[in-house]
Amino acid sequence: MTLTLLYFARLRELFGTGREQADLPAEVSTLADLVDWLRGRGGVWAEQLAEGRAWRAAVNQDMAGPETVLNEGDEVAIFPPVTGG
Amino acid sequence: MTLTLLYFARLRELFGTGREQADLPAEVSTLADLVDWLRGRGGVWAEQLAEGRAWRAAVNQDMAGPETVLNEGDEVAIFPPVTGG
Amino acid sequence: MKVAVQTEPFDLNAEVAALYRANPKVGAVASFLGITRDVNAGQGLAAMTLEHYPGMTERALERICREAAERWPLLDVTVIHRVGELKPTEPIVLVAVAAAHRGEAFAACEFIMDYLKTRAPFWKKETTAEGGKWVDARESDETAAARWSGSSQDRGNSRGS
Amino acid sequence: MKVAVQTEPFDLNAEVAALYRANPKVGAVASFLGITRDVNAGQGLAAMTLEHYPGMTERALERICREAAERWPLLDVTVIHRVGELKPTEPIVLVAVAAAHRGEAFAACEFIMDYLKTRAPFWKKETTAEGGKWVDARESDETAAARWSGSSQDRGNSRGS
Repeated sequence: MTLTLLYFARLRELFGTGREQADLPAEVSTLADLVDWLRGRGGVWAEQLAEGRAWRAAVNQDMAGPETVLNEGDEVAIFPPVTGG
Repeated sequence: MTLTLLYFARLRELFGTGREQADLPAEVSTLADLVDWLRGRGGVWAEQLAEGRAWRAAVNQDMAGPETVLNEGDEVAIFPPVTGG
Repeated sequence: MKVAVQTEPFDLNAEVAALYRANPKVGAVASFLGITRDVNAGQGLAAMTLEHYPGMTERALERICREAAERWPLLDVTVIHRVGELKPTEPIVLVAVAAAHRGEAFAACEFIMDYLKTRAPFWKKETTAEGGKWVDARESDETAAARWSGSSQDRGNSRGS
Repeated sequence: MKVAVQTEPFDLNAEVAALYRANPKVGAVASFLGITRDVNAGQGLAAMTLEHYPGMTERALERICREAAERWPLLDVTVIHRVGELKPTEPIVLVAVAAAHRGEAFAACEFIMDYLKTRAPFWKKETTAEGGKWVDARESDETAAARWSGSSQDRGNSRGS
């Protein structure tokens, strides 16, 4: 499964990228799986996406929870809690 | 006791005046007494200030109740419930 | 704090900017604009005439603003109320409240409007094809003002900007 | 309904007038302006930079406005949020709501702001003398948004203009 991954704000800066295409192994089917897979990259990925850290995610531009199922071509965004207004 | 009496809006129109100087008999000491005395004029006065009709009053530009004591030279305004905004 | 009763239109941009331009602590401006409605949807209301009680009106508005400033941590308040003849879709009243955070700005703005509606001596007269008619007071306005009595004093204090 | 995300300033007069000029049923416009605060009171904040998620931000704002219009009888809504670099005392966001009466206009305006603060993808970065710092989310904003869940759907429906 290939996904477009987007990162914003603090995470964009720390990850050193705002956008990537990721080819995921077959065992990744939910948002929780994806985050787990990203943590496997170690370093800032493991640190920023660790249990207990506050982050939010959207799938195809709708807010999504850990159980959200991912599909080929989805746009998945991971970002800090929002602070607009 | 001499008072300045002011009337506004519907009451001003019905009473045919917006302002008068009134010389009151000695038995008038509160706002309730004054209104009673005005009712004694009969006609629109008795009708508009009758028990159960909605009117408001201010003494020296502060909202006042029936028990408010009046003093020489006071400015007493009688008017319908307010409808600004 | 600015309180004005006037026949002329006011400039929303200028009035609101005056509340935040000079004070970098302002993070929130809540404002309310009351507009002359054409209740008959174009069929009749030609104009609205607003009468007031000069002197008492300004005092009442100032008192309402002071009460709001005692309840919430406000940075500035402006109230402008027009009198005289107003056409449909013309603004009648502006209440604008500046604060650090939005909760108190919203609460104070609504509080001031609710009190203004019941305690500031203004009276509206509608002019329609059939002639003039004084607008009746609404019981819902008394209800709205009454809800600020009692335990709601802390409303709006716990929220962010 | 108008939703915009833009770098340019907006004209409060023009935006608010667009809500009531064309519709004689509008009796109330409640609006909120969020301003860039200089939290250090002149000692440090040089600018605020706002980042957003193009596409999703507009969708989120439109959804928030639709939810408000389902809860209250609104006549029109405008939300404009700026992005990019903003100086202290510059407006960041405008939410303006037009309705027949003030209760629903106030309630919907505050509802939209509370939801915008927690569900619209914007992020603020402060630039001070010491460098850039991403602003942390406030728990009070989550609390403010949460109070609209549950039994408060009728809030603002019982009051006058």
